[in-house]
Amino acid sequence: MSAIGYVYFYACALFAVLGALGTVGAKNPIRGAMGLLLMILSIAGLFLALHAQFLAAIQLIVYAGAIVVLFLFVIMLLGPSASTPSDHRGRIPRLIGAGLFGATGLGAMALLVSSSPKSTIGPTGYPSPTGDFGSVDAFGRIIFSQGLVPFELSSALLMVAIVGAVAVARGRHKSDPAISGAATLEAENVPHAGQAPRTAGGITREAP
Amino acid sequence: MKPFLDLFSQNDFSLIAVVLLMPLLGAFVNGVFGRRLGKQAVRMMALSAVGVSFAAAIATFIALDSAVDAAHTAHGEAAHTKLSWLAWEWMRVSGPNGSKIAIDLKFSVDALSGVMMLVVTGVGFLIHVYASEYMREDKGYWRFFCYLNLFIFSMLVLILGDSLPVLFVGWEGVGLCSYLLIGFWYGKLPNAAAGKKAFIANRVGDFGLIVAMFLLVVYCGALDWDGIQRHANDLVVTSDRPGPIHLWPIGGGKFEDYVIAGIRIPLHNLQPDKPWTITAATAVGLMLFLGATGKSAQIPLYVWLPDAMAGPTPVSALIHAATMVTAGIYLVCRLSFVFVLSPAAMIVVAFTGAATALLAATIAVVQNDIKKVLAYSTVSQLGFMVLGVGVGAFTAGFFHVFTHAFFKACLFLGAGSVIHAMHARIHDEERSQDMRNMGGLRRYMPLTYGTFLASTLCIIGFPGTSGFFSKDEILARVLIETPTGVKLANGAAPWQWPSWAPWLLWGMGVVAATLTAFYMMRLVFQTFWGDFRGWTIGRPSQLSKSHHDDHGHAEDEDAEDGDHHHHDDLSQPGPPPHESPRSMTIPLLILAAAAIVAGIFNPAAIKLVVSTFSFLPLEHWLDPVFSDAARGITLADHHTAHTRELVSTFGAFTAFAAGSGLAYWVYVKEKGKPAREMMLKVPRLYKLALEKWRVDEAYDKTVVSGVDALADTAASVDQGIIDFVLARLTALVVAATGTVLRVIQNGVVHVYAAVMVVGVLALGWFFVQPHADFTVVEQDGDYTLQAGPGPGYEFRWYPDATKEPQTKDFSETDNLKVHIADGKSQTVKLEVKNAFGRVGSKAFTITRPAQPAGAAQIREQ
Amino acid sequence: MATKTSTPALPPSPAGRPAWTTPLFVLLGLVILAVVATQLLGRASDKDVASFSATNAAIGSVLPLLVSAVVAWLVPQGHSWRVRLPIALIAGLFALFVSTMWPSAALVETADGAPAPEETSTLLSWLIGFPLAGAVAILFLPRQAPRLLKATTLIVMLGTLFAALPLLRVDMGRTFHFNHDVVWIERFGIHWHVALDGISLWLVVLTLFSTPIAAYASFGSVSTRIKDWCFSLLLLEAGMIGAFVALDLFMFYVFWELMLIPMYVMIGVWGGTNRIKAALKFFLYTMAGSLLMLAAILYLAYTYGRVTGGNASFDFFELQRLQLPRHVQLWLWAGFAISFFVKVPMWPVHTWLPDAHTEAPTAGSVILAAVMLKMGTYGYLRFCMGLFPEACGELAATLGGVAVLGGILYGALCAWRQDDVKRLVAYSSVAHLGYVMLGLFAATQGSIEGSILQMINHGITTGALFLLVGVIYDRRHTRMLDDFGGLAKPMPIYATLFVIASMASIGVPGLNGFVGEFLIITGTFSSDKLGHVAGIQSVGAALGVILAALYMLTAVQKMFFGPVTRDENKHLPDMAPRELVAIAPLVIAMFLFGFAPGILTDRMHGAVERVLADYDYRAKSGTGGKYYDGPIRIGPRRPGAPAALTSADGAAGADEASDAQPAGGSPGGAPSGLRINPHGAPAGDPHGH
Amino acid sequence: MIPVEHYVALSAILFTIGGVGFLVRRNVIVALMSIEVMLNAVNVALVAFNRLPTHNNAHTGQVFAFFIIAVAAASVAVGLAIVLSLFRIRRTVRSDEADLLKN
Repeated sequence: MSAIGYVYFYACALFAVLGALGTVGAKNPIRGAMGLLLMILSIAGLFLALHAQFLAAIQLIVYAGAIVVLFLFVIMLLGPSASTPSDHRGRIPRLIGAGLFGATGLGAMALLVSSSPKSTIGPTGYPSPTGDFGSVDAFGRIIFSQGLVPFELSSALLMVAIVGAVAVARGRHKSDPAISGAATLEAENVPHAGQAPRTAGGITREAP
Repeated sequence: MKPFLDLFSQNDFSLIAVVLLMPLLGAFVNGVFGRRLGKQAVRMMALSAVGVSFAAAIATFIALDSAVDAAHTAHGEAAHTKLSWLAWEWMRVSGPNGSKIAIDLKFSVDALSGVMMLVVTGVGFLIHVYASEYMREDKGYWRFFCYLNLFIFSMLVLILGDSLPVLFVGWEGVGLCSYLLIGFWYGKLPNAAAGKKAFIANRVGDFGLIVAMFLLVVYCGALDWDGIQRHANDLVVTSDRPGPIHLWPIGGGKFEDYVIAGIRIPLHNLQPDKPWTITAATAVGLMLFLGATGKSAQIPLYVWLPDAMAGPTPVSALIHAATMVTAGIYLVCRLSFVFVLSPAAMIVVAFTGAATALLAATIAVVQNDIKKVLAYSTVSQLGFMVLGVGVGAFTAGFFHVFTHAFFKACLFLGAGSVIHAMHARIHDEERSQDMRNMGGLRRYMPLTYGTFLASTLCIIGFPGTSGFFSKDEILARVLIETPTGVKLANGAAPWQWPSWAPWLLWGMGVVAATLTAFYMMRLVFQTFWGDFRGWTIGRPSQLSKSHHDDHGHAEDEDAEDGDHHHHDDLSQPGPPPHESPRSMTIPLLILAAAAIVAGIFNPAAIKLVVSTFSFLPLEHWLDPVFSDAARGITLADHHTAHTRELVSTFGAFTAFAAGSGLAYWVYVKEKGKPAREMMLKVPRLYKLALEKWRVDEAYDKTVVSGVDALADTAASVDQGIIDFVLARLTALVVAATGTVLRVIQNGVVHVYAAVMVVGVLALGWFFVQPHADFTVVEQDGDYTLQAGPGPGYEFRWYPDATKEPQTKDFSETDNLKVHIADGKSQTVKLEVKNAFGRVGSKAFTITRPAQPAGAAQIREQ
Repeated sequence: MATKTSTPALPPSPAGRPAWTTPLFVLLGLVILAVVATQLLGRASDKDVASFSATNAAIGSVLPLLVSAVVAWLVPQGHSWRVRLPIALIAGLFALFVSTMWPSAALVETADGAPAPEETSTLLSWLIGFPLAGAVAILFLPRQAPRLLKATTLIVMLGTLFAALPLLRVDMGRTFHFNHDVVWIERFGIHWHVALDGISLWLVVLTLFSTPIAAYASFGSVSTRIKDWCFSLLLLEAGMIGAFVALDLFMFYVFWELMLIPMYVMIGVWGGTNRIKAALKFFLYTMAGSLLMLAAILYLAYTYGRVTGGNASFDFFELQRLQLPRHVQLWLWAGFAISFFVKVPMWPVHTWLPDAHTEAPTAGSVILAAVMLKMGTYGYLRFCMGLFPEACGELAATLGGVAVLGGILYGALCAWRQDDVKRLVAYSSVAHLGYVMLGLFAATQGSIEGSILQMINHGITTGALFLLVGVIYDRRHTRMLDDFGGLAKPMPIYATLFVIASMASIGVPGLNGFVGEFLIITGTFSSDKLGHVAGIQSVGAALGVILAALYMLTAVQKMFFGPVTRDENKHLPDMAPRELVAIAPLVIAMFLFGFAPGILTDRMHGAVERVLADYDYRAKSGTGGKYYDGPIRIGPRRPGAPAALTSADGAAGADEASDAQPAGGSPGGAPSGLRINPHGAPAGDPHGH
Repeated sequence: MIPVEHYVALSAILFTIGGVGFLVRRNVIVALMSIEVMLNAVNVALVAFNRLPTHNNAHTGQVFAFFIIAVAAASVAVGLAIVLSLFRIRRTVRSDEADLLKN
């Protein structure tokens, strides 16, 4: 049991890391999306091991079923433009930031492992959870009792996100969205042009 | 009369209010409604206001007289008596040591102010009568009488005020009226400028008055006359606080070397071995006198008075000759008990007076403008008065104020009458007042001539006239009286006059008197004797009527500027100059008569002839007022005094005789030839005198341009440095910083993310590190140390840092109580471990001072 | 600008109007009768006090009506009822004001006998609320109805003024009155705490008095965006009143900033040609200062919470109890003082003032000069001297030098060099407020009273001057001295009023400017807070009176006297009815407070005594300043502080439960027995250990 | 049983990979995916901690993770909409070209 558990964990972990690396490293975004899918599946597996069956299901449905598909959909929509050639602009600060970030992450991990109380790590493991821990029943009880307000709020959030996404993606004008959208933004960059009628009111006072 | 006066008690004598408020009412009515009232009503209002005021003043004076008599019988000797009326408390100022001094709007009449009150209302009334005719054609008639009434009101406030601040109200009020009246024809810029000059010169004097007031507040703790008199001796206190006044180092401070950035600035060199001090009495005296020089036109502030003649002539007579300008002398007399405390201040007063008398006389000798001559003669006579009060002869000085009011008013009004006549043909102001265009007027204007001559005789000291008695009295007193002050509190005597000072003063006075006789007679001879030089006199029938009629002062308000410069064609014959109407001549007659006979109030010179003579009403009347001042004046012994009086009287008489004789010789016998020869001989000296010794120009070059330069500097510093540094430079710095920072804002999201990482890193480091801190609360030696909270913190306390911790392990206990005995100190240490297992520590040394109530001192190690 | 009313020359018929002479002599007779009557009455009063006070009361009630009637009759014919009625009303109000406020023993006696007038504790909150509500109401009115907007604004302002009348009926004494204390934000110890003492009383009255005048005058010249203008005015009034009565530092800060915004808008929208720059300068200067103050306030409140172990508190009286060591106190003092100095403005942070004044519309200048500058001096008096007396004492001598040299003398010299009348008046403000600050630094009874008086008087005088400059600006659209000259000819009434205002500004005794300056100068000389430089500083301040005459008279001469040099100026219309009505109360006040400053000072004696007792208690050792030395701790309450809601005495006992408890006391029940016996609470040292 | 530290270590590694990816890649789509990786890493840690016996079978961590998934879905929806919008304006999905704020 224990050995299988370890093997299962490490396999999932390995796939998750590989998937993550693929997501981040792939030149082609399609491959990146595939990497993401791999990682998500692996994590869903880990959730199962952690007695989070409902969450694993949600992970599959929402992430694999919706988000990755949405990514793919957009990548397809953009076609060849979706993959960008690399250039050197801003590369150095980016690399420095990335290096710092990586160092921090790894450092934090090292610190955590070194300072965590040794007593909690042991071969004995945790007792199995009682009852229907992690099941839809248990989860639903919590969501609809204690977590009702955040849950309803999250639905509102999703609603807003949908509306926002539609509004943003639709562009400003129905006719020729691409050009007019750009034109509007350019126009806004011209100082004061938009305010002309308002300041005129203030100036009129000077007229004798 | 008696039952009427019985209505008023001595301490609530509200008849004074009538005296005061009538002119104010007149001013108000004329000022607000005058434009619509018409000249008749304005005239009636103005005259009745001053007239009623005069009548009330007489009633007040009678009441005062009876009160003085009553006091005399009560005390057996003449006592200082006054009638007072309190309006309300005006304000309360801070005195020394946190005391409060109430300043009341209180008015009082005593012997001194009673006489002044009569003079002001009486002469004022006559001049109102005169002016009502003189100004008949002026469009600003109502405005003129509004100002004139307001002036009478202010002057009465000045005289009747029972304290220095109330006097100051009147003081400024007359200054304001003077400003308005000098600039009465404001359409002309020189008039407005002269008004401004007068106001500002007076303002310089006011500065002195304000300084004197706050000195008196602190040293005497009072500002009303009685209070100052009571505490006058505090002004010469030298020992305790507030002590004498430190001129250097300022206020008695101490200079110590100042070290800045290692550079030592040796300020101690500025520290004198012995601080330079003057007594408060000297300071107060000098400051009060600065005020007096402003109002009474003494050196150095006399320059405004000649310019002030730009105003209408009645104004010159009333304000700039008879009343307002004597305010300074009145002030010195009023506070005589302060002045006598300081011989040093007195010598400044005396020499200023003598120098002014002499300087103004030298200028008057060469002037050609009739009003200018009179103006400088006023300055010179004021100098005599100041000289009189400066040597401690307050009665004599004041007597000259009294007589001068009559004859100088009469002279100015006479001059006005002459100008009025000249205006028939010559409309140019400057030329109509030029004596060279006059001559022989005694034939055409006999009344004017007679009164003018009478007053001239007074001013030059013709024996028997009022001017003779008053001026002679001053000169004699210069030799007899010397201010010696009172002993200082530490027993030392104050600084004393040098022995030559009286003789020098006397000499200056006599020379000035000689010059006075000369220039006044020159004025009379040139104006009234000889032949008329203004224009050819022809038959009246040859003349168009219009020429004659519009001699009204063309300065009427609505006339366009320059409109009134008729091109006077003087080659054409014109009618002879005419005598002025009755309402102008009657005041002249009254004033001239008064001028002649006013001498009987104090004919001290008769004593020389009749040694038993003792009819000196004014001296006796004023005696109680000046009795307190007498202690600071030393009189020569009887014999010496008699001799010196004789010498002085002889000198004065010689001065009169020599001056007028010379004038007769030069201007009548030789028809002015010697004068012209002199003019050619010393042209530069003549020119210098004609240009008034160029004092105005010297002031312009020094004081005025100095302040000017200062103001220019201030204005450019304000714009160029302060505004630049604070506004523009900071804006520049902000803009520059913005330019630099904008480089970072390149709009690339990744760069922002990278920067965010750095921030997160710093925050992360902060949270990973433990932060040990605690606050200390003390209660009678029990110190409670409360540790500050943090994520996952555990604590370990060391009540004494050098010893073992309180508990071996870290625990949740976040506070510690320790007790420290008096005068002991202890170091407390705290160790903190956080969730990451890192440990930080902090130590404090708590010291409890020995005294029981003292607070604990905490020093961070 | 139709001025058919005043100047047109009624050619005075040579014979005059005999009908008029009768009233004149009736007047003459009346005065004599009055004098005799008071004499007889005065006699009677010695015997029978009761009858005298009854007479007094009768006179008090009839007098205003009488005065109104007489003044209405006196206003020269040719003015329409639009001038007569308001001026008569104003005169009646003043008469009422004087008869109630006159510092008379008889009146005090009746006040003592009768039950003390009821104090509505919420009155001050209402006074803030009225204009605020008015401002909100303005938002709902149609933009197209300017008359309605103007009328609403004026009605709200005058309503607030009348609502404030009960403030005057209370004998102020040493304590605070109309105390209203409600918990606002409990978590941070922020209260809505307003109260009034003899110092803030007059500043509130000044605000209430000058804002309607400014508003009324502005309605003649502001023609664009009336709605926004009215809104700004009302908001500004609310902010100013709030800042003067707030005793919670948070609240004070809120109002302090609140009044900044409308003024910024007023300058920026309705100002002159460089308005944007001036508005920005004004805003940045003030903001920079007030942020420092905010930091200091937050530190104080936080420290209070830390020291007491309870909640933070922003209450002035609570924070006053903090005893701070030198290094802390100096920093906090600097935070407050810089903010106030910018507002005053003191040298060298004064340069925003000329720009702001020059560019601001007339009403903006009036309010800025009359009230907003006083915010700085008031703040220094209340908060700096109240919270950090030792620091104030230590720096008083130095700052006094700055006030004299940088304010009084430098300001006057700069004023002399200005070509723009508004700039000139602005610099004269710098000089006048130099006097105020000097009086505060000197910190004697007389000098502080003089300072408060000078604040009021400067508000009246400079307000009037700005109004008058606005009058000529509306006609000529220039303010340059060189563009005028000889204006006395076409505009005699205007010239007269301007000269009166100038004389008041110069400090001619008899007008209001003198009294304050005199009190300040004498107080400065007798002060022991300024060390050995007190003498030279008071001499310097006295020198200022010369310079004041110099710059004001130069301006007057250039504007009004001499020939009319420009054709545009030849036929300028004289004062319009609106302008006359706006300026009349100010001119009346100039004379009134010149001769009877007791009306004002009578109510402030007690409050100034209290402030001085608090101040002297800690700073009495003179220039060195005897600082408390040790960790920050809390002292006992000062006497005269109204019982605040904060139960700080309990909190000082470090009870941990104060988090759970609503900081002591109940928010609803504002203590009713707040009125502390005005004669109690002696000035003694309460710490006497 | 696997110690929770292992999960945390995995979470940290995934999080770091995601973070580095976000910083290095300029393709906005990939950056979004990196964010998803980071969110998933957090989820792993939360769910793992939820298994600790100290939590007494409470579902706090799991519920938290559930909400994170919801939020992630929302952010992806909006983010991809922005990507489309950006593409319309600039014809690119490169984040360093999206510097409209700069001007």
